Amino acid sequence: GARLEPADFTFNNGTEVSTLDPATVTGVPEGRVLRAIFEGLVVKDPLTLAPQPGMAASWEVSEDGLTYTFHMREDARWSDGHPVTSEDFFYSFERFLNPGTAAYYAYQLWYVRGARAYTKEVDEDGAPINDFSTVGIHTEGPGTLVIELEAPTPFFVDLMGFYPLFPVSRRNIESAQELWPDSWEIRWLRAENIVTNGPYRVLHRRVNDRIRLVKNETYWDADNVALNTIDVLAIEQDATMLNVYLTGGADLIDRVNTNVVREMMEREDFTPVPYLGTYFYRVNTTKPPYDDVRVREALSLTIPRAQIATDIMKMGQVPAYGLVPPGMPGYTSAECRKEDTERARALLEEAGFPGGEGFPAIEIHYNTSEAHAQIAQVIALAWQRDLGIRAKLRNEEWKVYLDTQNTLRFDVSRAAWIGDYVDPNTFSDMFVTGGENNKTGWGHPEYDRLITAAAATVDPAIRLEQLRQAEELLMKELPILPIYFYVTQNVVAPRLGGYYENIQDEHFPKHWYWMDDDELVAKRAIYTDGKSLVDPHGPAEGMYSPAEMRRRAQK
Amino acid sequence: MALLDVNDLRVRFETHHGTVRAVDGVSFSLDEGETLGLVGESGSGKSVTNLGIMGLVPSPPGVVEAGHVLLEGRDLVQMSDAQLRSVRGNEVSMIFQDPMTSLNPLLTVERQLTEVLELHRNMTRAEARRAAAKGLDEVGIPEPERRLEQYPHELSGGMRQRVMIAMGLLCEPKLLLADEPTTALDVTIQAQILELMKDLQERRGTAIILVTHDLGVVAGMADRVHVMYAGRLVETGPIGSLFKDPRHPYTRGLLQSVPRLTGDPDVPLSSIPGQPPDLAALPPGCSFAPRCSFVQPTCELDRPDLARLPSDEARSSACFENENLPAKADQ
Amino acid sequence: MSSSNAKKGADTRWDLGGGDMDRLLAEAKASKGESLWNDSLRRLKANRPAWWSLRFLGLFALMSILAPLLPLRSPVAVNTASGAQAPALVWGDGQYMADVAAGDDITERNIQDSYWELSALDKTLIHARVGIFGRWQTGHWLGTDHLGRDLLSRLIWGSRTSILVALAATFCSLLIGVVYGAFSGLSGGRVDNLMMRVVDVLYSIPFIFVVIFLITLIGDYRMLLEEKMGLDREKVFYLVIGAIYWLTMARVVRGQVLSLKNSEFVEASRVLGASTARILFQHIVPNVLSIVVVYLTLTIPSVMLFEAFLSFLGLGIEPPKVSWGTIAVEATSAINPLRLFWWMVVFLAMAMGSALLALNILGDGLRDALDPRMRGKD
Amino acid sequence: MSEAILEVRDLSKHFPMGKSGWRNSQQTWLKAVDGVSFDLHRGQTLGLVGESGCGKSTCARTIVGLYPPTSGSIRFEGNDLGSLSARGWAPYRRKIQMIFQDPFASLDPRQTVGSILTEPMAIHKLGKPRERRLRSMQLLEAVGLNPRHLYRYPHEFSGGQRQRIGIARALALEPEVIICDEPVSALDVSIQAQVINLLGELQERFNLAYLFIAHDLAVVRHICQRVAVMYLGRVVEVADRDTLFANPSHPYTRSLLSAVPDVDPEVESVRQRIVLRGDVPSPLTPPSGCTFHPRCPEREQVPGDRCSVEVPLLQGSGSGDQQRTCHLDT
Amino acid sequence: MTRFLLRRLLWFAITMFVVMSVSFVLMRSVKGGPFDQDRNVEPAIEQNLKKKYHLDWPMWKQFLHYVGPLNLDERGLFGEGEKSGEKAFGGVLSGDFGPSFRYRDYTVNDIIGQSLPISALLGTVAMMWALALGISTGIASALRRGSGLDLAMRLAATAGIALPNFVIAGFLIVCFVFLIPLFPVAGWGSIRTMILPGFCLGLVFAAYISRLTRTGMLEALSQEHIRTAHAKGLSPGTVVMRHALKGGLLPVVSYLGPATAGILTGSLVIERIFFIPGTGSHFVNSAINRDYTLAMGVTILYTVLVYSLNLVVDLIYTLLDPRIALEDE
Ligand SMILES: Nc1ncnc2c1ncn2[C@@H]1O[C@H](COP(=O)(O)OP(=O)(O)OP(=O)(O)O)[C@@H](O)[C@H]1O
Ligand SMILES: Nc1ncnc2c1ncn2[C@@H]1O[C@H](COP(=O)(O)OP(=O)(O)OP(=O)(O)O)[C@@H](O)[C@H]1O
Ligand SMILES: [Mg+2]
Ligand SMILES: [Mg+2]
Repeated sequence: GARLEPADFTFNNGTEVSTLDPATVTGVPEGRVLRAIFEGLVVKDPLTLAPQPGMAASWEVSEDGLTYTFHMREDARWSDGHPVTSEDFFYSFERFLNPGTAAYYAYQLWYVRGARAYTKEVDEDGAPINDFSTVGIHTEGPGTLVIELEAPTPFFVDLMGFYPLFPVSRRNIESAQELWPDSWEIRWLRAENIVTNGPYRVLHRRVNDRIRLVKNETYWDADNVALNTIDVLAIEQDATMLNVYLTGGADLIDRVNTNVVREMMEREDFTPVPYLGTYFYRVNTTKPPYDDVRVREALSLTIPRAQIATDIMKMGQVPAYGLVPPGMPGYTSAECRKEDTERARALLEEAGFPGGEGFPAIEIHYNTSEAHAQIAQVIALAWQRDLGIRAKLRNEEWKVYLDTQNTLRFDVSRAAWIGDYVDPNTFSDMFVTGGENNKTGWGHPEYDRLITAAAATVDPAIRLEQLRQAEELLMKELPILPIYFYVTQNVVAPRLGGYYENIQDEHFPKHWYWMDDDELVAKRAIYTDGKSLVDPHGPAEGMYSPAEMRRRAQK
Repeated sequence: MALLDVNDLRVRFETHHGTVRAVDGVSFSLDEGETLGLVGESGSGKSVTNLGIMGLVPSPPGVVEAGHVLLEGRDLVQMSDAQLRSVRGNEVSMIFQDPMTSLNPLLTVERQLTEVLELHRNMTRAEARRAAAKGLDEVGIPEPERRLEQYPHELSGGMRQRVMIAMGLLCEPKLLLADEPTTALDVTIQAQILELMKDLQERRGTAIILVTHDLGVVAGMADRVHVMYAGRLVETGPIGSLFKDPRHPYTRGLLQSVPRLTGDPDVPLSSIPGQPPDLAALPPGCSFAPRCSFVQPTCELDRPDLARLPSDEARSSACFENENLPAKADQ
Repeated sequence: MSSSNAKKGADTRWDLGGGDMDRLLAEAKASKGESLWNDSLRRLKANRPAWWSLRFLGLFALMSILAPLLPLRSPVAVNTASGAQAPALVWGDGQYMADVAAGDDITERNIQDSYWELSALDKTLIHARVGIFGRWQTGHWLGTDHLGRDLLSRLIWGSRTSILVALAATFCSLLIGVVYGAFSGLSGGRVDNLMMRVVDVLYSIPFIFVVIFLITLIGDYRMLLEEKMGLDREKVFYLVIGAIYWLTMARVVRGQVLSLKNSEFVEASRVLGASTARILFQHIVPNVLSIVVVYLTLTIPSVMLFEAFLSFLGLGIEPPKVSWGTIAVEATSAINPLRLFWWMVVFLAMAMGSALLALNILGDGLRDALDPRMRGKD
Repeated sequence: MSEAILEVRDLSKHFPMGKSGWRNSQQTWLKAVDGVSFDLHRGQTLGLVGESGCGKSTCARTIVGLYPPTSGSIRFEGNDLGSLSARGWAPYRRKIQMIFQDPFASLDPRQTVGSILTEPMAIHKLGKPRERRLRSMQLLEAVGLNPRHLYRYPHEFSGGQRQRIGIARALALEPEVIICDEPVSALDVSIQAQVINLLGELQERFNLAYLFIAHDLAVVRHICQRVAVMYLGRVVEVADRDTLFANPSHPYTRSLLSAVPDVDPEVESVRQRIVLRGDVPSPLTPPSGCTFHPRCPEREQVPGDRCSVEVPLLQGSGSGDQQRTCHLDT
Repeated sequence: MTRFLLRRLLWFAITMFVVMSVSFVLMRSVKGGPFDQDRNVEPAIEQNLKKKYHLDWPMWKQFLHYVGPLNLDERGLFGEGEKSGEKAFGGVLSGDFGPSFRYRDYTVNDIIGQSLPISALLGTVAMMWALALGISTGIASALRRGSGLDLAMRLAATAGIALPNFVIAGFLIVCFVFLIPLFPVAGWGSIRTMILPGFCLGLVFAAYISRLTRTGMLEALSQEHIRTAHAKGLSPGTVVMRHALKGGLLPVVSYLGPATAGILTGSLVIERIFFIPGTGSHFVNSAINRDYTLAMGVTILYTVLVYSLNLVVDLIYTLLDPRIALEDE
């Protein structure tokens, strides 16, 4: 195609998105783009992540916490000019839950009454057996959407801002079905066809290259959108994205190789903050000797967490002694015992392996990545040295690694979990007996009980206490060995405004703007912490939204 | 002044088995329009002599040790490469012994023929092509136009040889070094080609060094004959007297070995007894001594020089026993 | 025909009259008899650069085989706190094994901790090393990598893998590639056609599937393979590389054979009644050998690259074992505009470059040595 | 006369020519050998002469099985060789040998003379290695080379020396029939005499048969008992040596004989040559009728255009078993 | 000629079939599927996904469906047949490679259509430069055999072959982007963006070609007919260019077939480092992602490339070397 002018802002997404269809996406990179082009019923505050009105101007929750009523925004428009109505959400949710769509995240709506059954129960051809009317979603006129839940779900409103639940345009899909009966599923998503309702729309796409977004003038809040064009790059190579950033080709990149962290930490454009993720090792509790909790604890007690966090990761990661990362409001994580080699040796001896004698060689599984390899090596050395256990490294290619975990053919396997929402539950419910993501073979009736009880509890304090008890149990049993908590790794051009590091590492292009020199100087005066100043990127005169421009003009 | 003056040419090859003195002090001169027959044992250095004149001795392992090769007074050995190139193929051309490997298998006959003309005669491609076709025609190749488009492997051995000859004659050189040009040919074609060479010689005054084993050809073509043995000239002289009364025992043996149409076919051919010498380990004396039937004690100690025969000023021979040899008829 | 001659001169019917057997025998003794191989070896020796390259490579191989004997640091001893250190001219210290193993003695256990599973020979060598050098070990002469591991030691230990990979590929290329290609070319016709089509198919199947397939396969049967057959992932890895790298060789050889088999000397041999095998091994193989050698010197570096590439994808050698490929991959982030960890790349490049250049020169020398016509040239 | 050891009947070898196929797609045939018949008897030498390119080498190569014949038969002691497979050939390899025309190409550049010469013995498992080596030294001596050259490579020899290596190789197996493709044309006369004498001597002692291809008619006259003259793929005359040289009956033979140069410069300067008119025709497009007719000096003596229309058959003419293909009256 | 081409075509068809079936089986026997993710979903949802893409079928049925001789499924691979009411996926035989599993907004045809021209352009740049550099240094090195120049060029060639191109690319970027800002660091578009990646990609090939040229030229220069050419008085340049080069380049020519296929498809590392949306990365990534359709698509593409390039090379070969007959194949 014709050459594109450089965009106002370019960020690297780390990989090519698998699709722009909100219903079928799975990953973080897709979320970054979807947040720019679609908008759910609610949006999140860029700093606190608290739900704010989005497509719904307001909402109510019934007393019992089971019925949510959303009132649609009057001026909400699709990029083709049509209004966004509750019908659109109804259509989108139906499509999302329909087994034929095969939406990966469909379970996120299973809090809704009847939704689980609707998705799960299918006939021969894979079509749903139940009628959609059995699902607790209905409209009351174009302006109102009512959703009934199975049980009170305190984070349900937050969920409505989760990108898989963004709406799609019915007209968009149906006209594609008409025009291209045999390839509509792909055609409606083409840059020239897709209809969106967010602050941006898609102008151009090329696989493994870039997505060009332009400001959507029909967006209800277009007046507050500053940047006219945004490029989303799909650079996968750490070194390349850093180079591109350093030469001004990108204004925001999403990760930094651990080997250059020392240098990056000195710079003003790199300020990691805690992130809602935990790095841990799964232990295969179905396989002796790992079925013995003493063995697991011995292993946990000898992991050099501080060394890993400070010498390998180097970005201020926090050594983890629990599953749930810090930063959950009102929740203090339960912790396992800190490193203690003496105790570890004693435990191992108790378990029948004095000095590691007779202990089978332990295999550490991990998928290909330099950091994983480094961590595994440090841990292996520590176990060898402190416990006298022979440790071997098993590097596996991603999909094989997944399979090995799923089929429990490992001793110890590297793992990580990123929270979907800011609630301990997003971590804790992983380890219920037989949970899909448990993958340790571990199960404990008491744990299951606590998790189920918490799900039914309305009082947040009690609920959090139940979750904490569950975590405590988990940390005593140690089917997983926590290692460290994540931090964000974004490198951001200093001139970028409206951008805030937050615990979910979610960012909202809608709010982004370029500061002018004055504002930049003012910001630097507050934030630099003695870090070195770098090329701020962006126009010296800044780039502000029309509303802001007016405001400034008035001043 | 002679057209070509070769003075004490020495070429040796440094091999693992020792130093091979392939050409060991050869001197002769050649006038315009003259034909010199170079005969001798196979491996006696005839081809290397020719290569030495052209400055094409493969180096390494070959080393041109000493000597001058004066072409119209210009020393080819001392010439710069560029000067030498304007001589090669133009004033002096060479017909190689082995037609199969001497032609480039990847180029058409045309390309190989025309490039000399383009280079030395400044012809256009079309002119050169016509001239090349004529050249092929002259050496008796039928359908020359068609043959021009063929590749060497598509021709028979004889035809390849004729292509080589045509190549050598195209520029009508002053000096033609023909290394066994007709060995692969049948007698009718041979006659035709010899005719052609004579013709050229008459028209242009080309001097020819004709290396061949066919003494009949020498008899028919050459004005003078040089006989080589083990890297040295052992006898030189005008064709008539030399063939009639060879004064060197080797020449004698050689001539007696020639099968003739008129001879008695049932009598075994006479040949020289013994083995040719190893050039890497020549005996100190006359290198022919071990095989010579007239050998004297001095022969094994000293090496005889090529010296004029007192009886005939035009001839020389390298033998201590020159004058003592019985007349040929006596044998 | 005299009876004495009949005894001496094979079972011949003809008496060629060259009768004097004693003289011939004397001559036979006098002349230096050499086969093409001896002769080639002598010519190789005469070729100074090639001979030096051979010595260099020999020394190199010796060094990597004897790596355990050298007073090197442990290639896996990490020092995360120090991180990447630039080369320093520190003579050494007496810390050997202390930075890895818990105990102080050179026990089986500690050796294991300081390296990985080592063969009995390697362990013996380590004991010998301790006998010779005690606890002394070199300083970080070539610097350390991001985990603070000693680069010198890693380079030397890593060369073992790389040499093995190269050997595997060479071996397979020679054994499968040359024989297959020569046989195919010599047979001609349908057989040739079929054999070459098989090569085409193998060529067209993306190697990555094969590699992933095999790697997962051994994942499944790891127990069986490792315990029963002694095949670990590394060995399978060599097999895979061998299986991929003979293809080009087969093609090249076949091409040469096609043109050789119509040459007159092969025809002459056929007229003598030589069997196909004989023609193959006596005439064709020696004549293709020089091109084979040249291709080998091209194959070896590309195999090493391939190993690096597989490591890049995480399908290669598993840490803590080292190979030049893994060192290269680890050094990818060493070159960046923020800070140049030049030593991580430069020494690797030097090691690879010098080894491969020597290989290259040796290859050329071998080619010349194998060609009698080249005698005396450069 | 003894039995015929080798009978060649109507032998033809045609080469497909549409090779550079994507320029001209039509398949044409080059009739290199076209219906050649002759007998070779034990203890006899049959000379094969003819101009270059007339198919002599092709004929020889077909006989030793390097080319499959297009048609015709080659019988060795009554067994047809033309249809044999490589394995079938094995027992005959010791009996039929060939000396190749090109001394440069027919020696493996990577073998020493020693291994070139011991190879045939090794193939047929004759003697022990040491014996083989001695034997090859004998062979070298027999062909006039220094036995010390055993460990040299072919490229270190001059053309004539290489030719002799080729001869020695063919002799190593002590065959019954040797196909000699211009074995002496690269040799100097004294060596040539030596080799010819050697061949003659061997023939006498071991009753060998030679098919002797040569250009040099004087040599042919010396060694051959019978001579066949080829022209453009066909035999135009066969006769006993004496008959042929004394009384050539085909015009081509006559011109051939008249072109032989003589060593005696005086004889040579007065020699009368029959000069052939016209060009040598191409084997791709041979002339009609008698292929020699466009160049025949005696064509006028045949009435009408018989020569250009009718293909003359090989038939007896004149004395004894002289045969020729010509329409001329005897 | 026509017969030759027809025969080649037939063999191509057979080869293609074998390659396809072997790759198909290999790929699906490998652990893991296209939809496996870090976080598992309920089996029911996974089942829906598999059903939608027919991954629940037995392998033979999937293969037939993929090849497309049988329309096994009236609903088509795109599913939701009741809505579209038409056959969706025609199978490979109809030129349809199906939708990609990893890049779900694209068909395999889209992906190849977008990336192949880029790879072709990059490949051409790389090949041109590899040929120019390789041949010239190869010749120079052969002519100055044993000299310092020769050694230097061989050293460079060895370095080119031996050093992984991610290392070389890294150095070049530091030098020519950061120290001397001449080129953009990554991306694809203008001529300037092609120079560095083209250089890096071509380097290995240039090194190979240089090596092969050197060897071939040495061989060619030792032929006897070179002496004839010198005897004609041709300048050394003409001798080399006209008489030796053609023969000396024969090994290079036969290398060009696989090399060109390699340059088009083997650019994974360069594409990653220079962030170029070419085909190379799909060769490895599709296998790693278990993107069955894309992997099959690139396999087929590769086979076609290898085959047609080898055909072209064979034809060039017969042009260069008249002794080789096409029928010999
Ligand atoms: N490249 C070489 N290396 C070593 N020795 C050589 C080389 N070329 C020629 N010779 C030796 O030089 C001597 C002379 O060879 P030359 O080719 O001149 O012989 P010739 O007289 O032409 O013989 P012929 O008539 O057989 O062609 C021979 O003994 C040969 O062995
Ligand atoms: N392999 C081949 N393919 C095609 N044509 C060939 C082949 N071999 C020979 N010819 C042709 O067959 C004809 C006879 O060739 P042959 O070599 O038999 O001639 P010859 O009589 O031996 O000639 P010379 O005396 O020159 O050696 C020639 O026209 C030649 O071009
Ligand atoms: Mg000669
Ligand atoms: Mg012939």
